[in-house]
Amino acid sequence: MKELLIANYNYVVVVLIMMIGLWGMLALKNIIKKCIAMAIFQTGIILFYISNIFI
Amino acid sequence: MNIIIIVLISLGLFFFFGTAVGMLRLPDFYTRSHAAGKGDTLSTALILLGCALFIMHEGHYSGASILVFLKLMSIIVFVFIGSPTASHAFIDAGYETGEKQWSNKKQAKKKP
Amino acid sequence: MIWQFDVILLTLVLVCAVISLSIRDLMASAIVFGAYSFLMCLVWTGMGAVDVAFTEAAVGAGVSTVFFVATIYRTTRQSNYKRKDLFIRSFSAVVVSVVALALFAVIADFPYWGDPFSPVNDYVGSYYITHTMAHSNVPNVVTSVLADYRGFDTMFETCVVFVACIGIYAILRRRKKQAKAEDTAVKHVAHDSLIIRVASQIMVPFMQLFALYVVAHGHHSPGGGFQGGVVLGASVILLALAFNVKTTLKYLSEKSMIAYSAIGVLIFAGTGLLCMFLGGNFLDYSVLSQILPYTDEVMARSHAMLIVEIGVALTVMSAMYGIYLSLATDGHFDQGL
Amino acid sequence: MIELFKLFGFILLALIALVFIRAIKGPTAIDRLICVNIIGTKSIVLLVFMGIIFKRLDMFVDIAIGYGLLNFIASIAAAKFYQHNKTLRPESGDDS
Repeated sequence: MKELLIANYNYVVVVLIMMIGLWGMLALKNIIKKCIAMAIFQTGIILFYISNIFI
Repeated sequence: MNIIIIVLISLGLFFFFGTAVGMLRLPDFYTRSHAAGKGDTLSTALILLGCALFIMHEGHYSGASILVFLKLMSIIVFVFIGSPTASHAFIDAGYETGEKQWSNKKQAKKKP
Repeated sequence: MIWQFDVILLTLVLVCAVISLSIRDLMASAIVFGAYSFLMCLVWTGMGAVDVAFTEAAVGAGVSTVFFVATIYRTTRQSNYKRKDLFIRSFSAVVVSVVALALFAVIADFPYWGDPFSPVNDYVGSYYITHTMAHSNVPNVVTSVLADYRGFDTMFETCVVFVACIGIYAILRRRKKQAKAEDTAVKHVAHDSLIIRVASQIMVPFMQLFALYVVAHGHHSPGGGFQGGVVLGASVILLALAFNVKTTLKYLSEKSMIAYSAIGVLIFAGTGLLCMFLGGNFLDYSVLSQILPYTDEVMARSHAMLIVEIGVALTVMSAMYGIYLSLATDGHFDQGL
Repeated sequence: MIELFKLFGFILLALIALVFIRAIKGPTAIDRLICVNIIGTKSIVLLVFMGIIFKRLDMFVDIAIGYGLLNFIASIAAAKFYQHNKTLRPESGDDS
């Protein structure tokens, strides 16, 4: 399990960033905070695309 | 030539180390931005100069490396114009919102 | 990517994201979000995705921080936290952790870090990489895919940018008679410091020159219509920041802003229609070789891509400018940030 | 020589983390603003280091110029905000 975590550390970070964004969008009441959370969620997804194809 | 590059970049890093420590240790907003504004621009200029020389040396002064050299010089010029102006804007904003200067409270208690 | 750099940068990015959402002061969270997108661009440049990094830097760090500041300037500064919020926060935390567990389980069978035989690299990608030079001798594959192979989608993305600008403009714009004197909690002290004004006078021409350079050389190195348009728009926003909004309106008036964004979309769709008139199908640039002087099929495609990039840059520049104006001046188009 | 630039990159990253601590701890928003400005200029330097390590600096230099300009604009916009809005610390004061 541990070496798996190190091997693709990138995907762990992708999931964490997306979860932070999702939590932000759900929990925070302030609209601007929700926009920031949405932007964080979006960068998480883009990070997922890029970390797939990196050679 | 390599020696010059190493000296330049380590000097730049040293100044940035000074800035970082200044940012952490200095007690007040004004002193911190004072440290940040100066140290930042100087260290960026030194390190970029070192990298530019390295590129010139690496590319044997060919046409392409001269172009990259000029672009790195333009970055230095932009940072030299931009960063102090930004620091001025920060301090001006700090002053506008009534940020108090730092007075050495420990001495004040001992004296009276 | 140097493995160690990547790990450190990603942990910094994670910390930045958490802080940005947890700070109560809206202004500070907008600023930390700027730092977040700067660090995120470093991660992407490290992974070789250079165009994406430039776009994220231009949009994330540069322009969206300005837009957040403009909105906070017009609304309250403080996101207050009441007792009953705790229930919503804990409930959504439970939901999010369930989703996170599901995703963590899936991580195991993602392609390993950087193996060339992962499904992503095998089928579609390799075709385009090998054939781009043959089709339209544009070295930068990203630009050729963006403008040529999927030109249709990019055209509609440009329309989306145009509609976004017009939408925000229509919502916020207030005609003279409706603009009743609302109590401005904010004291309008016209205190434009000279230093910022002089510095931006020096910086703005070089920025616009650099933006045109980014638009033009999109074929060979990172950049292209969108990034160049954002930097162009950001230079006009810098003008509006340094001087007050009235002087910038003289420089680039409200009507011309709308006209430019419309012209941009017109250029893009126009080249498409032009190809149809010349016998090819909608965005088939190779047909343009009949009118472009002494260009064969391949060169026509690269020239047409340049024209299309200019169209995109125009739309994006005026969209950024329009959105900033609508947000900062809250519709009156008189006293901005 | 390239190995040396990796070392420089590490030192730079460590120093950025140092400045980052001040960004987290900073009592008022303006301190964080200074830290973000420093991280912005230092990310230009880190970008040039990456360009050298990857030996494709002619591509990375264009982005570095872009970074420098945009960082300047974001800082000026955030700083000008305080010209009009006089409240430095939000009413409830403590930052969670």
